[in-house]
Amino acid sequence: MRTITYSQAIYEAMCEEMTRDPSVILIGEDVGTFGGVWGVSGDMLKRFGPDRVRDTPISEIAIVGAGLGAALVGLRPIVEIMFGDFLPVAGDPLVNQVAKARFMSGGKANVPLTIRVTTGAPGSAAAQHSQSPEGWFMNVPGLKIAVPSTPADAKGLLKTAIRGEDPVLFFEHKMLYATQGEVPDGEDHLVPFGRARVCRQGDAATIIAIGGMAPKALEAARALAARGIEVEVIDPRSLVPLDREAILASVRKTGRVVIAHEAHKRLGPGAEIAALIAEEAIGWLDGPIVRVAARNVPLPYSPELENFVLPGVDDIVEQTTKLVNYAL
Amino acid sequence: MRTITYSQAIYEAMCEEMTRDPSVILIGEDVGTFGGVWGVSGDMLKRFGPDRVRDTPISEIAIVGAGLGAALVGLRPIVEIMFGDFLPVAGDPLVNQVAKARFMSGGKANVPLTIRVTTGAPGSAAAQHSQSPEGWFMNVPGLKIAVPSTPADAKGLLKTAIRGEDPVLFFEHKMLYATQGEVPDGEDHLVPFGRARVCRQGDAATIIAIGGMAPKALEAARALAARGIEVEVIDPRSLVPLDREAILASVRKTGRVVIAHEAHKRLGPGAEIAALIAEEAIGWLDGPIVRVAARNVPLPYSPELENFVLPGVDDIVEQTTKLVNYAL
Amino acid sequence: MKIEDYPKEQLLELYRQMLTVREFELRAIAERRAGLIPGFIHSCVGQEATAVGACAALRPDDVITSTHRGHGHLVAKGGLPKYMMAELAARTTGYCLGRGGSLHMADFGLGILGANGIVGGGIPIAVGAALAFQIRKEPRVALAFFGDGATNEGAFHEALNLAGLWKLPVVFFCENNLYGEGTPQAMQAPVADLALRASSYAMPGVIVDGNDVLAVYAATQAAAERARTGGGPTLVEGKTYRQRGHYEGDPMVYRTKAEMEAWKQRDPVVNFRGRLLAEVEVPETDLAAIEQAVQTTLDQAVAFAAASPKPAPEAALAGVYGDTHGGLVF
Amino acid sequence: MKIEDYPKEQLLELYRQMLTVREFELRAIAERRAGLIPGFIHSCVGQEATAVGACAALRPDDVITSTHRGHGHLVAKGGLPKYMMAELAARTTGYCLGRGGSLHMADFGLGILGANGIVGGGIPIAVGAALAFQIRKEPRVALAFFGDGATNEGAFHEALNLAGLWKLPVVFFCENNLYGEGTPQAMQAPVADLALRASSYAMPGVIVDGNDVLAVYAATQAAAERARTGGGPTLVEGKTYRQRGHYEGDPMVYRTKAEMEAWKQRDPVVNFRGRLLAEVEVPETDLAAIEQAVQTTLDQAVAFAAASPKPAPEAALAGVYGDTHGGLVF
Ligand SMILES: Cc1ncc(C[n+]2csc(CCOP(=O)(O)OP(=O)(O)O)c2C)c(N)n1
Ligand SMILES: Cc1ncc(C[n+]2csc(CCOP(=O)(O)OP(=O)(O)O)c2C)c(N)n1
Ligand SMILES: [Mg+2]
Ligand SMILES: [Mg+2]
Repeated sequence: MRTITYSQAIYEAMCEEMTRDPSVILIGEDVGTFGGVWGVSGDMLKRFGPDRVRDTPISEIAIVGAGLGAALVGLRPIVEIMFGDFLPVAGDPLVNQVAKARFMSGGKANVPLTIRVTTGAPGSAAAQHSQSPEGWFMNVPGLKIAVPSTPADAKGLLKTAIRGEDPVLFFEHKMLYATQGEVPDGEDHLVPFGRARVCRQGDAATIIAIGGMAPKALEAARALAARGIEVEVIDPRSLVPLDREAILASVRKTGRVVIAHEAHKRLGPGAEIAALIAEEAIGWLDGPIVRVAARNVPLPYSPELENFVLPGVDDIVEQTTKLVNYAL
Repeated sequence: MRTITYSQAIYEAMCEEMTRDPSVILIGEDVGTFGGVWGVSGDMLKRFGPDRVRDTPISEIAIVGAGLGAALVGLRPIVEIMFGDFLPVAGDPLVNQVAKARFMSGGKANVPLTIRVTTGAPGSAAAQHSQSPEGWFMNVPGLKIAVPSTPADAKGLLKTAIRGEDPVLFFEHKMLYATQGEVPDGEDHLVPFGRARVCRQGDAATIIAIGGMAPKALEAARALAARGIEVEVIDPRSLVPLDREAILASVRKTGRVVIAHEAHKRLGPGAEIAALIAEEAIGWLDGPIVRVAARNVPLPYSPELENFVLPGVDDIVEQTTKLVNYAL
Repeated sequence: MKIEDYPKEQLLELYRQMLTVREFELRAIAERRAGLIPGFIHSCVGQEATAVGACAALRPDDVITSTHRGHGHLVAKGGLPKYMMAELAARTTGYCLGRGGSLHMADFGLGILGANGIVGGGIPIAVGAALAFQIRKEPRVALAFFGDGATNEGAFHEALNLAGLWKLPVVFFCENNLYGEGTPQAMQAPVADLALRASSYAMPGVIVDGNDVLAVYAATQAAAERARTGGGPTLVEGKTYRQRGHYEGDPMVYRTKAEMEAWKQRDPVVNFRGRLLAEVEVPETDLAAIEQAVQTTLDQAVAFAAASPKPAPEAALAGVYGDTHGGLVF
Repeated sequence: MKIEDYPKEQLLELYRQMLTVREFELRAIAERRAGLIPGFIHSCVGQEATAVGACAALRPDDVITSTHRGHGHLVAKGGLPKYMMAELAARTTGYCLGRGGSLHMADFGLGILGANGIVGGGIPIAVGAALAFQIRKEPRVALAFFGDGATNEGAFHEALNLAGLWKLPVVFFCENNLYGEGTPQAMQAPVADLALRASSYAMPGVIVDGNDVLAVYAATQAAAERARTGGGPTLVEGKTYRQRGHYEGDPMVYRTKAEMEAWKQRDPVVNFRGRLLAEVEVPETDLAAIEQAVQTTLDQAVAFAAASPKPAPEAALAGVYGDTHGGLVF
């Protein structure tokens, strides 16, 4: 085990897989000379050369579409889209091409394509650079969606994505890049999709926290513990597939659920989790299913406004406390 | 009151508003000479001339983006996107421009832009021409979303959209175009957004049915009534804003909920409705919140496969019957 | 190269393919009316020469991306009518097991990366395949078919720019049939020669008579050769005409009988047949034999489709993902 | 037109505006470091002549769309530094009430339809405004600013095609500063002169020295005139250079000191000042007075921003929609 950053974990996953398999390439805006706008690809251009690490023009449709074409003839491209906010620029290739290529062809197309994309509000970046689009493509069958919250998960899930045969939207939270964590040694540290991580055990309530909200949920859990409330914290790690069993098992144990994500509340990914629980475990619930999420307004520039719109540790603590004291 | 088709209702709404207000225009692919691929705009080119009814190139980004620009300087454009499946082609203008222009400018931009778009599976049109994207933009604050299911609602909601100051995604279900219904007379038949319609009263369960599923839910209700089960059927008419009060009131009355939509189940619009109920009315529920929706696979071409994937009257009947017999 | 300089077998093969395309379309239309085929058909009747001429310039391991009007491209790249017809009939023996239909037929073994229901959708995909060929240093070429209308989509622009920039081995083949649905090309773009758009991407733009299969072949051949030898992409524009409606059932209010008649005179299949008889003196019997064989192929294709099983409903759930991570429900 | 043929007041006004842009940027950068400004800044230092020259050719009721590098465009179109600075400082007195910040400043009264955080995002918007002007038969023009990098986006292509097709009154102004973030223009497109892309849309393409405010003015003036009189759109490319990082803090590993030095010699503000002194013999005192006035304006702008209130948190909930349908919660 070594302690490295989330950013380093992603870098290592890419480098190790590129070393292991010559069919892995990286393309995207400023991934080469610049080393990635978020610094993640660093010296990869030097290490792997301009054939396999390519700076592209500002052409998101072409980047994603070309990623698909390359995948269809046997490469395993990693495509970087700088901000999740720009995914809609490549809306058609994502929704109508990448997601559906396998199914439409009768299962014959192989689409080993990993789309790395940043998510979350980095602070006063305003409405077009702060969104959390994790849920935008959950209604589009054919895509897998990963939302790592730790360096170990980032590395292991990314390797699973790159080695897998399906298109993956891989969401990297901007505010997690600098966070540290232990990562297992070895080139085969793989984290499977659809297997949630129970970050903390407890029985007063279940907090299901996505991406950047996972560390905040843990912080909230510690604050709650100080008040004698022991909550379970679950990080789903992937939204598609979703670990239904782990979520339902915890709900059956605690009877109370808080779902936390940075995406807007209305039809954010938490809506699906809430609906799943309301469909599969209604009899186990001892209170409402609570969602702690961004308010339903675009992300504002002003720090005061932004802070008001985004969910925080306090919101989780407050909502969970209320829920634990709720009587049906 | 006259009995007209859904298609005619939309045509009339457009014509009346264009006659009433010279700032209303219609642009889109084949809306002019062809009269609309779905035949909705018919002779509007002849009636209003090529300045105000414009055939466009196949350029969805430009069409939606130009609609926004025209709206910002005072027109009230109606933009037609032929298939909802093509909305992602115009993903950026929709998500990052149209939806956010008002907020980002401090509330100063006026965006009276109506985007008419078809939805639903017309039968063996396969994965790129059969989708129901009503939910895809619910997580994007700033857009309003209308899902009319009757001629009266189609006409009245469209007029509200055109006269309003905000961008509206107006979903017209392809299989409803030929359906008939009574429409109130007069040019000021307006149906407000955010006001659900109780299509049928009952107390055994509440069926919340969106767009094309509303008539199917009524059919199911009749079948259920024949078995002695009287259900309430609610058509939300708009998803953003959503009539929370009407939905919650019905749930409090019946204690049992089925949500029906043609969109895929996973994070379809029903997930938000389920989550809302689970958050606001959990104590009133006498059973799970059931969603009847398309399965989580792309829409297949084969009629047998498609039929299996899409939700039908039978599914509503079956799920509702099960729910009514459910004991917590 | 003049017609008489081509090997006779090659000429006959071009004729056979064009005829197969033509007859496939007509048969599919008839079978749709008869109820065998459930979905829409966008026929390429009148555009056989672009499909066949372009694909004749490709090698078996080259790849194409196609369009909503793609049956001709498929046949020309080696697609078998029986699997195509079975797909149109939504059978398990079809190219996509009945899941795709007309708009999504693909055969990766034949280098057919897929028809496409999205106008312009296939262009970036071809560019990506070409990128893979370049990176792996394979002497392979990708060819993207698309219509005149598609050149007004953002995808066209971005894809051509990327290919021009990276000198990728792609041929961009624009079938300019003068209409996008009911809208004339002149109402879609302020330039009539779409080949000139190549200059924005520092690649050559070539115009050919899209109803002359040999002209199409020669132009595509040169472009493919250039691509294969590192010279980068080319935009080829074949001027042609769609003889039938945008889709079967299209009332065609947007064009005149006279225009349609004039283009019928330029029918690529009929005229090529005429040239074979007149200019290279192919015996009528050789052509008749081909015509007979094509009919047989199509009879068999229809019979194969009709006799093939319809998919079991639950089959819809398969084939969405390659990895299910231990059988998870998605 | 030679410099001596311009009215002296006009020349001084151009200088005043360019200097205001320059000093606004430097002050904003300083205030960001000092903590007044929370967000990122993409400064347009070095690109003052394109912003000022282009907007000088517009009338007050003409409109512009701008970019992530838009402060200069705003000032040039009449935006007031104090409201801009207040917006950067996220105050209620800012152009967007603190909700938009640098990337989203707009003033519809001044015809500023908005900066934009999406590369290429503003181009179709300008086209739409021009469409409205055409339909209403108003003699107004829309001008879209965008960078070299933006010309590789699909939005650029679709928007120019629509404008060329419909002969809309738009000027497309490309500020080619040789880079898109850290990627040189030559690694983004296979053509160095982006003006040549105009031919794809049947519109003229014009190249000007983007560091010469008078050249920019003249070219834009001609294009705007043409647009206003029904002649349709023009693509103007101003060759210029971004003197600072893509954003403040950019390590700039992608370019050499020598290149930056060379372009510093072509500084649009410094050189124009020199020409005013040398070629039209403006007295140094006139310039000093302007320089003093600009400093005062900016001192006042900063003071105004700093003294303005921060928004109340709940203000975030307002201004998403125009109609709330009876106060509904969305
Ligand atoms: C993105 C998108 N927009 C619109 C359509 C609807 N549509 C299908 S075919 C077509 C016309 C295409 O014209 P062209 O590219 O010239 O091809 P042709 O049909 O003439 O072969 C249109 C508008 C679509 N399928 N995809
Ligand atoms: C659609 C989209 N892709 C990528 C970005 C990230 N980005 C912001 S500015 C920029 C470079 C733009 O280059 P150019 O158009 O030349 O303008 P310049 O910055 O040089 O003024 C990039 C890639 C973005 N904001 N939007
Ligand atoms: Mg065409
Ligand atoms: Mg630039």
